Formats: sequence, C-alpha cells, structure tokens
Amino acid sequence: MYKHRWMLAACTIILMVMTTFLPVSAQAEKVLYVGGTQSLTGPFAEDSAAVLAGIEDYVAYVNETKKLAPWRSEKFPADVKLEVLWRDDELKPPKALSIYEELKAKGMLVGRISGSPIALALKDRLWEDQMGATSMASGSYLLTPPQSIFTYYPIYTDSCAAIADWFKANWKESRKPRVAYLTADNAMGRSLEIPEMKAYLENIGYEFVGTQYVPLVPTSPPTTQLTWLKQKGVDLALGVMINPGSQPTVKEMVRLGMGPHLEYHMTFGVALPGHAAVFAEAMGELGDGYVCAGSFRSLDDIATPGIKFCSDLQDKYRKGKRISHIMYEAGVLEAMIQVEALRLAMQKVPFDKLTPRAVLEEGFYQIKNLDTGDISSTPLTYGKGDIEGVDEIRIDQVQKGKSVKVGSSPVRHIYTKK
Amino acid sequence: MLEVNNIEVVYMNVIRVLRGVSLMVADGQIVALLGANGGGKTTTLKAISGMLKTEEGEVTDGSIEFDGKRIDRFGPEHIAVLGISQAMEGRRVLAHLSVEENLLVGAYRRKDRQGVKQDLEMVFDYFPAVKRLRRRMSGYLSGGEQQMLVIGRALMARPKLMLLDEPSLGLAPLMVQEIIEIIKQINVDQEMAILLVEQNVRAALDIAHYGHVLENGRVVLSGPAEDLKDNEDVREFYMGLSKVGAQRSYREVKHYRRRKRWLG
Amino acid sequence: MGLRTGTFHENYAEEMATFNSRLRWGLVAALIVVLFLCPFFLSDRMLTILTTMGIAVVSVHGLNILTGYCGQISMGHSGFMAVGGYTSAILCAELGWPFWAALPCGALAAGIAGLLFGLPSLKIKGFYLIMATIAAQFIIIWIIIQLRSITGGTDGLLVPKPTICGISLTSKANYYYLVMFFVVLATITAHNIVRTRAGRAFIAIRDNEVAAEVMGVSLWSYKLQAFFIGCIYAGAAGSLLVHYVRFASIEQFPFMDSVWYLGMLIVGGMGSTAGAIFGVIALKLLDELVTVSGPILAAAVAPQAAASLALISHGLIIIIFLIFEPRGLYHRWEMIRAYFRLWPYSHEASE
Amino acid sequence: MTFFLQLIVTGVAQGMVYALIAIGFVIILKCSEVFNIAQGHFVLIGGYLGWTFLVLLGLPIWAALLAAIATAVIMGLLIERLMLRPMVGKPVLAVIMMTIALSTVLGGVATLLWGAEYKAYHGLLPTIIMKVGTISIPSESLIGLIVSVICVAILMFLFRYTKIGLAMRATAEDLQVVQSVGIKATTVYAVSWVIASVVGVIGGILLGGVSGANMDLANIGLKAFAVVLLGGVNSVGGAILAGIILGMLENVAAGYLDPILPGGGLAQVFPFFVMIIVLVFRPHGLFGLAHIERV
Repeated sequence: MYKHRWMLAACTIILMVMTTFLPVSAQAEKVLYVGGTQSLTGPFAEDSAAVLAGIEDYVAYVNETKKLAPWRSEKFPADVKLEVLWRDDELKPPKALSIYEELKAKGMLVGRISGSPIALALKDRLWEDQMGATSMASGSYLLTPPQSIFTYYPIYTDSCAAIADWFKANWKESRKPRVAYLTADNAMGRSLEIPEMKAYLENIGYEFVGTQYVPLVPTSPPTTQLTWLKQKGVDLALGVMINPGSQPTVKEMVRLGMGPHLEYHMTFGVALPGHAAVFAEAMGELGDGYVCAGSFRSLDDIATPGIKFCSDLQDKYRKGKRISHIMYEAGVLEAMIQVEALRLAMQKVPFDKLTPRAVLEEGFYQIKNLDTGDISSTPLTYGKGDIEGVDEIRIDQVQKGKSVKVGSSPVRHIYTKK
Repeated sequence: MLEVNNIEVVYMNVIRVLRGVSLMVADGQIVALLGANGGGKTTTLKAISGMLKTEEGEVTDGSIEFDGKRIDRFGPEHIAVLGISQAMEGRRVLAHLSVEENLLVGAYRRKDRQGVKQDLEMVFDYFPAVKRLRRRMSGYLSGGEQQMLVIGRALMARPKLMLLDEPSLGLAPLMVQEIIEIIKQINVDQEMAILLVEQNVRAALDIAHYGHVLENGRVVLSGPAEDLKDNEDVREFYMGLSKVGAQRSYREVKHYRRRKRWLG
Repeated sequence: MGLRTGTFHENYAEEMATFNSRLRWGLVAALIVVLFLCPFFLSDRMLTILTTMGIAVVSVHGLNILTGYCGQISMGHSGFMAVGGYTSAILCAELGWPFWAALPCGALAAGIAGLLFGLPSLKIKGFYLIMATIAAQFIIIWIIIQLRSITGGTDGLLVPKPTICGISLTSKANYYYLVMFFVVLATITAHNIVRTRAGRAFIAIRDNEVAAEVMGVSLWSYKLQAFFIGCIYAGAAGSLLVHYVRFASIEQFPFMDSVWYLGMLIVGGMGSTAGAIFGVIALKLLDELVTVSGPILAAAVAPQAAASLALISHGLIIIIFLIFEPRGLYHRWEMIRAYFRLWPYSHEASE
Repeated sequence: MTFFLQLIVTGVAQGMVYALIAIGFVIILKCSEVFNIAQGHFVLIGGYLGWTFLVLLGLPIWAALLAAIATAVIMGLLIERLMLRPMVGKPVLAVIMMTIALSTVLGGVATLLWGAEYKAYHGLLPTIIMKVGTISIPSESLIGLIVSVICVAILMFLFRYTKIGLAMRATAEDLQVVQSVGIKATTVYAVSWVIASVVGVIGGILLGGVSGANMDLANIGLKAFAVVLLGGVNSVGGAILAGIILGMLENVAAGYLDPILPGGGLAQVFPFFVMIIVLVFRPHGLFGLAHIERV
C-alpha cells in the first residue's frame, strides 16, 4: 500500500505539471494581454503587489467602460477584451527568461520589467523580438543602448541631477557646496555612480566628496556612514534608496543632528524610489527636510484628476481592501501606457496581424503627450531612443510631516547614450 | 526482579547481534556477564536499559521484564525512571560539568531533595577520592576517579538495579581491585541488584553470585559464580589458567575442539 | 524482453563497462536522440526551461562530486559559478576572445577559486566548512563588485553573442544544443570520475576521513582535487549561464541558488549521477508549477499567498524529503525498478 | 579621533545585537548539535511580531513583549516537534538542510502573513538618549545593549542554577548518558529551541525598532554566524565578546577602508573575511572548547 501511495502521489504531480504546459484554449473573443512579470518575492515585493493591483483595476475599468480615462475622449475598441497576465519571477533572472517565453507564446504583445536584474536579463531579448515593455526600474542600464523598455519616470541619474540643480539654486553661501553619494548597496543604488553624473555635478559647481553605501534595507542604523559625511562636511547627499532603507537612515540622521534645519546642515535627496508621500506618512515630522525627485503625488491628493481616478478605481474594484501603497499609481500608469500602445497599434494594423513589433513601432513609438491626469510629472512622450516618458521632474520635500512640491527641473539626460 | 527471556537484537535491520539470550537477576544479587569482545554483553545491557533505540538497534524477539512489567518497548528515559540505571562503558563523564554536577545529573528525576543530599554524602563516603574534587571539572579527573564518578552517578538515581559496563576497563590493577570492592560493598550496604559486565573475569567472579558467559550472541555457559570459577573452560579461556602438566600438543588440539564447541 | 535480474559479467571489461547491457545502451542512445529532436517539436518556452535545467544539471554534477561523493559540503557553489561566468564574460567582452576558448578558461578559473577556498577544508569539516563556503560566496561577489573596471561592478557586463565555428548560438535551439552537449559530457565524466582511483578516494574520505587517511588516501590532495573538479563544473555552468543571458551580473548568482543546488542534490539523492539530474528536474518543475499557479492562487486567496508559495513549497518539499525519503528520488527510482524486475515476486523489494 | 571613537561606540552597540542573535544559535548548537541556519529568520519573525503587537493591535510595550515571547515559545515548540525531532540521529548535512528549509518556510510564512511589506514602528520602543562629548550613542542600540545584558544574565542563571539548565548542559556533553539517567532529551531540545526562538524574536523587535521590519532582517543571521565562529561555537560568553569585537572591527574597517575601495560595501562582507580567517587559523574560535575527535 505504501508503494501505491507513492506512485499515486507521483502521478498527481506529473499530471499537475503537465496541465501547466498545455496551451491556453483558443478563445472566441478578441483578447489582448496586459501585465507581465512581477516580483512578488524579494525587495520589490511590496511595490510590485501594488503595481499589480493598479494594472488589474485599470484593465477592469477599460473592459467595463471602454474608456481610457475619465478625462479622455478616445474609446477602446468595443470588441476587444483586455486580460491581465502575470507571473511571479521572484526577481531571479533565469526565471524571468522562461516566464518571458511563456507569456510571449501565450500571445502577449507588451512586456513588463519589475526590477533591475530582470531588466538586465531581458532587455536584449525584448529588443530582438522587438517587443515594447514598461518598467518599474529605471537605471542607466536601460539606456545602453536605449532599447524597447519604457519608463514613466526619469532614470535615477536624471532625478539626482534635478535635486542637485534645485539645491544649487537655493545655495546661499559663497563657497562651493559639497556633495556625496549616500546610496543603496545594490545595482539600483549604484546606478548613480557613472562618470557623467560626477562630471555634471562638478560642472554645475559642486565639490564631489565620495560615496557611502547603506544596505538596501539596513539592519542597524547607518551611523558610520553618516558620521563620515559629517566629518567630510557634506552639504548634499544624493542617493537611490527605497523606503525601507531611507527611513532608518533619516531617523539616524536626525538623531545625529544632521538635517536642513538641524545644527549640522545637510540635505538628503533621493531619486524616485523613496516616494516622498509614503515616506512622509510613515515618518511624520521626524522626516522633515527629506527631498525626493520624481515622486508620485500622494494618494489623498484628490484634487488631481489622475489621483481622483485612482481613488475611484479603488472604490469600485477594491472595496474594503484599498491599497495604500503609492505604487498603485504606477500600476495604473503602466497599464495606461500598455493599453495606449495596443490601442494605437490597432488603429494602424488589423487585430489578427498584431505582432510585438507592430505594437512597438505603431504603438509605443507613437505615444505623444499621453495625458496621465498628472500622475506622472508631465504627459508622456516616447519615441525611438526616447525611453524616458517625462521631460520635467517634480521635486518634493517633506515639510512638517507632509510631502510638499518645492520645485521642478527639466530632464538633463545626464547619461551619454552609447 | 529482572528477567530477560530469549531476546534477539538486530542492528540497522541487518546485523543480528543477540540470538536468544536469557538471564535473570534476583533482588540483591550481583550477576556477572562475561565473554570475549563482540560477544554481545554490552548489547544485552543496552537492550535492558533501552539504549539500543538511540543506536538503530531493536529487540526483535523475546521479552525483557522488570518487576513483572515488560520494558523492551520502552525508551531509555522511561526505563531509567522505573529503577534501572546504567553506568556506560568508557567512563562517560560529562566532561565540562563539575564533579558534583555530574552526580546531580544522576539524581535528575528524583523529587526528594533531602534524599539527594544524603545520597550525595553517601557517594562521597564510598569514594572519598572524588569528594576532594567535587568542584573540579570532571574532564580533568584521572581514569579511576572518572570511573568512580560514573558509578556514583548511577548510584545517585537510587536504582533497584544497576547495570555496570566494564568498570575496570583501562584501569591500573590496584584501582580495579578498589572499584570491585566498592561495588561489592554497595551491593551489600544498599541491597542493590547489580548486573556487571566484565572482561576481568576473576575479579568479577570474586564478587558475583551468579555468572553467564556470552559468545557470539548466545549464552554458552551459566551457573553460580563458585561453579564458574572452577569451570575448566572458563579458567582456560578467560583466566589464562590451564591444568599444570598437560601435554602441549594434546592441549592445543583439545583447546581448539572445546573452543569450537563453545562458538558453534 | 525482460529486465535483467542478475549479474552476468564474465570478465573484468564487462564488469567495468559503463553500460552493461544492450538495453542500457539502447536507452541512453534513445535519450540522446530525444534530446536532439526536442527543438523540432517543443516551444521556445520549453526550450528555455530545458536549457536552464541543463545548466543547473552541469552545476549540480559538480556539487555532487564535491558534496555527494567527497562529503565536502559547499554552500558557495553559486559563487564559483560566478567566477566561471565572469571570467569567460570578461575574456569575451574585454579581450575579444572567442566563446569556445573563453568557456574552458572560465571553468579553469572557477576550479582555481575552488582550490583557494577549499584550502580551509583541510583543517575543518561539517558546519565549519559550510560557513567557509558561505563566506566564499559573499567574498567572491564582493570582489567582483570591487573589480569594477573590468567586471562592470553592480552594473554588470554585456557579453557579445556567442559563436562557434561561425555558427551563431543566439537562437534558442542552437544554444539548447550547446547546453545539452555539455550536459551529456558532464554526465559521462561525472559518472566516470567516480569509478577512478580518485573517485574511490573521494568516497572513502566521505565515509570516514580518519580511516581513509590511515589507509593511505592523501586527504590533502584528494580533498583539493574534489574542490577543483567540482568547481570546474560550476565554472562551466556559470559560463554557459552568462552567455545564455548574454549579460553577466551579480544578481544571477545569488546565495540562495547555492542553497537550492544542495536542495536539488537532496531531493535527487546524494552521491548518484542520475540523482543529480532527477533533483534538478524535480525542483525546476516545482518552480514552474509555482510560477504558473501564482496568479490563480492570488486571484483565489490573496496576492501574498502567491508570493509566499515559492518559499513555502520549496521549504516543504525539502522537509518532506528529509523526513520521509532522505535517500532521494534516485533511491525511490531504484526501488520501483527492482519492483518491476522481480515482478510478480516483488513484495520483498518494495521496501 | 572623534570619528574613530564614534565608530567604536557604534560598533559596540551593534555588536551587542549580533551577540544576542548569536546566543540563540549557540544554545541550540550546544544542546542538540544542530546548526540552526534559520536563526536569522527568528529575528525576521520577531520584527514583524513587534509591528503586529505594537502598531496593529496597539498594545503597550510590556504587553507586546509578553505577547511576542508567548508567540515565540509556541513557534519554538512547533518547530522542534514537527521538524527537528524526526531528524534526531540523522547526518549533519541533513539536519542543516532541514534548518535551511525551515528558514525558507519561515520566510514564506512572513510573506503570507505580512505580505513582505516594510513595516515601521519608529519611536515606539523606549529610548535612552546619551551623548558623551561629541560622540553620540545610538539610543536603540543602547536599549539593545541593556536588553542583551539582561537576556544573557537570565540565561546564565538558568544554566548555572536550575535543574533544566543542568540537564541542558549535560545533554550538550553526552546524549546517551543523559538518557540513561532518565532525562528526556526531547524536552531539553524543545527548551533550547524555545530559548533560541525567544531570544531571536526579542532581537527582532529591537532591530525592528531601529530599521523597521522587512524581509532582509533575516540576513543578520549570516552575520551572527561570523560572531559565533569567532567566539567559538559552544561558548555563550564568547559569543558576546565576539559580537562586540566584530561590531567594532566591522565599523572601523568600513569607516576607514570604504572610501578608498572602488566598490565600497566592506561592512557587509567583513564578517565573512573574519570567518575565513578564524576558520583557517583557529577553527574553534577564540573561546570555544576544543573538540577531540574519536574514531
């Protein structure tokens, strides 16, 4: 009996595995897929889950109303149904490869990049298949050379340059301001360290001091790194750091008396993943002075049409389980871009002739001034070689526990495209 | 008190070590288990104390009864509580614990604090050498002292039956004599039954009431200690004594035959 | 035609033959043919899965020699893969070497790294060795980041498209053939290494180090040999992986991969060539199953359920195998074979 | 000079938390010869438990601590019963693999219950602000120091003067002997897992108060291994001293060498360098008891 149980178990497992490899049944209606890889495991898990929710809600909205957004008059073709297709890649490049092949085989025409390792693993393949993709990650690696991955906020170096511009504009003293990097110890954080960035900073009148690394998520306060900055007399610290990393860092900074309004004057600015709104909410007045470039608006900023739209989506499709994470906006945005690319492509190419290439060339490249209802800093424009959709960067600062817009700066395109 | 009925022991489902061993220990008796290496003496003790289970061994046949209760399915912790305590082979002191702590470990399952204290003094009375070292880390004791400590620890549990595995192994002859005498004394004073495994046959038979000889997992000879002491085979094989004057060549042939009969 | 039930060897050559019956020969040949034909009827996705499986098989064969046969537990295997991968990537990208020359160099470099980090194994074992190899993993990755000028640091390194004799290996089918060639090669060599003098020495060291030394096995030499050979496999696998992704980045060689290679060995069965393959297939299939069932589970329960599925299922599989089937799938496979071979008198062999 | 002193002070405070986590590891190792790779995951669970009780349920600090400890006790008992007991007597590798599997399962459970999210609870733990001249002492680390000292004192008392402590020390020496006197080894194992789990969870709450709870909290377990090796795997006192030494060395090395190195990030790998050096030159650590192997 023991042996039979074993065989039964083996058979069940084999059957289960087999069923997953069966092709999806052909559907009568016209279906297009939106979505792509998600990283529900790993450091971006939280962001990715919120993005997924945003994509799902936006797709449900388009399917139901056939509208693209409340403020837009264009209609999505009535006979085409959208479906969300996604797989968890656990932020492992080899896994992303097979997921990508699977989604492609299922007939997906647009892709999604959930983090820098995935971007690095997939960007060549996407380019070979001429598939356009939206991305949550935005390091300089996306630009070597600019390919078919599109971001909806500026890449990290451009964001940091915007902070440097803003800080320099408000610099009152006669001496050169001193700048250093205080950044996450991974590919994302280190994407700042390109020669062009340093050259730009020195060019606009900074004295560059050096770099300190903080673990992506520190398990102890980064006292050493901060003390070093203090000792070197740094005025502005730039970094790419996600929220879990910047909260303890800022907390320790305040404790050591470092901050724009504290006895040691130093400003800490991060490129987008710091999400000023979330940060302000979690830290309250403790986080005063923290600067974040390219952040999304806070989810309770209902006056903005895009944010109102997000809120309405949640009311409608997510009763009782509202997502408070700011990357929900990114999900809506990402779905918006993907759907727009598909819609534009369908205007030029008949439905059954749609290929990834057609969507890339007739879709993504043709997106001009896509009105996102101010979710992104500016309307989005893409083209061949132009993967950064926005051309202006919002700069927010935490003041009295609230995220406040303090300025904006044009995208500098720091990275010299090879 | 203890009754071992025709037990068979198999290790790792393959190696059969005991092939039908029976023995009895009556109240207040010292029973000696004798025999050469690999005969199954230690295995018999482990089967009784339940220690086999920690070494992938198993009693596959026969039964072990203690005070009328079958114990061959019990784990070592359970058996220890019933009143059997074992002093294992090789002076297994808890090296990084002090002497006194070692002894207290022996009395771990006892609830009567006063009794434990008295027994501690009793053990120190038996082994005055150990008393001087009561605060010392036991790993640094000499071989004889460690052996005393191990016996003392077994004693601390106030067992009804004590299993002693080769208390004389690797000790100087004088020390052997001392330990053997103390065992006898414990037996007399405490009226404690003792099952003694020994290679030092003469010393064992001096104090034992009854003896069994194990060869290849079988009891080949048993009887009162006095009889065994006089037994020609025992004398020859285990005490190295032979009849004076016997012709050498003949003796060797006979030796071989007799040996063969034993082992067969 | 039935299955052979006894030993029919009549001379030493037969005893030592790798495949001791015509049936075996036939099976192996058939398997190779099937592997060859795969690209003609399998989808790109299946080829991708098979290719990544193949790369893992090469790597796990190395780990099997080191851990399964020689008993030197390594939890830095992914780090050694990184050495191989980066070496060949640098040779190709910076020095313009051809792929066929860079791959063996990568393997060799990993082997040398293995020797270096294997040195502590002469003094330590068990848990301590595991710690040393974990340290190796992190130190290797750190050194790669430090050598930014040649490795690209955390940005990674673009690797040119691999070609062999003018044939571009960029198509999925071509690369699949390349990987399968290495899989077959690795399997045959791994299977044979165990039958050599060194292989027997490894097993002796695993079973009892002190006894092996007393019997004249030079621990010093053979342990290092095991590290060297095991890491050569890792290096080759790392090199294959890097050229497959056409990008070298430290994120391709995470610490957890080292752990899962060991997991594959346990599930498959330590110390058997077939076991290594079984383990890779089993865990990779589980991985795919988890990926596919993620969205379903997320819709039915909660998104977190999908995210935790991968971690929990992997952990549980290992736990179940450790408790109920510690000798791995290969042992079960042998049992089933014995069952059918002796059928209908097979009740003895079933357990 | 101020910079150096600041590094040292930070290092000591950090090292104390490492030590606390390392102690849990040492206790399991001493009693049952199990190398618990999942020790870092107890910390992870602890961090999230802290958030659950302090923020989600809004309990006062003492109640939260008690609740977390109670949860840790149950967790320790369950793990020992379900995973480790079937492994008694199995080879070292199998047991280690089991704890690795345990670590992924714990990670999965944390993801399932808390969605792998970053949960912060700044300012909910009591803090002591101290400044000596220009050097400031991290307040949470000071609390960590005090809690660690209390934990260690309790454990020392437990080991020296209680019956179960005696049984635990005896079990660490010789399992068979302990069984032969009627001590249930499984009880001892269960107690050691409970202690390790409680200590880990307390460490997790302390760290959670510093940096918030996140999946990466588990990585601190790897640093604790370096501490354990440096101190000697079977020495509780060694773990404390080694924790402080390592915390200091790590900070000084990172403070002075990081700016020179092209890639930086030395603090993260420094424990592993220490580990290799210790393994090569002094495998039983600074304070460990040398083990004599018998064939």
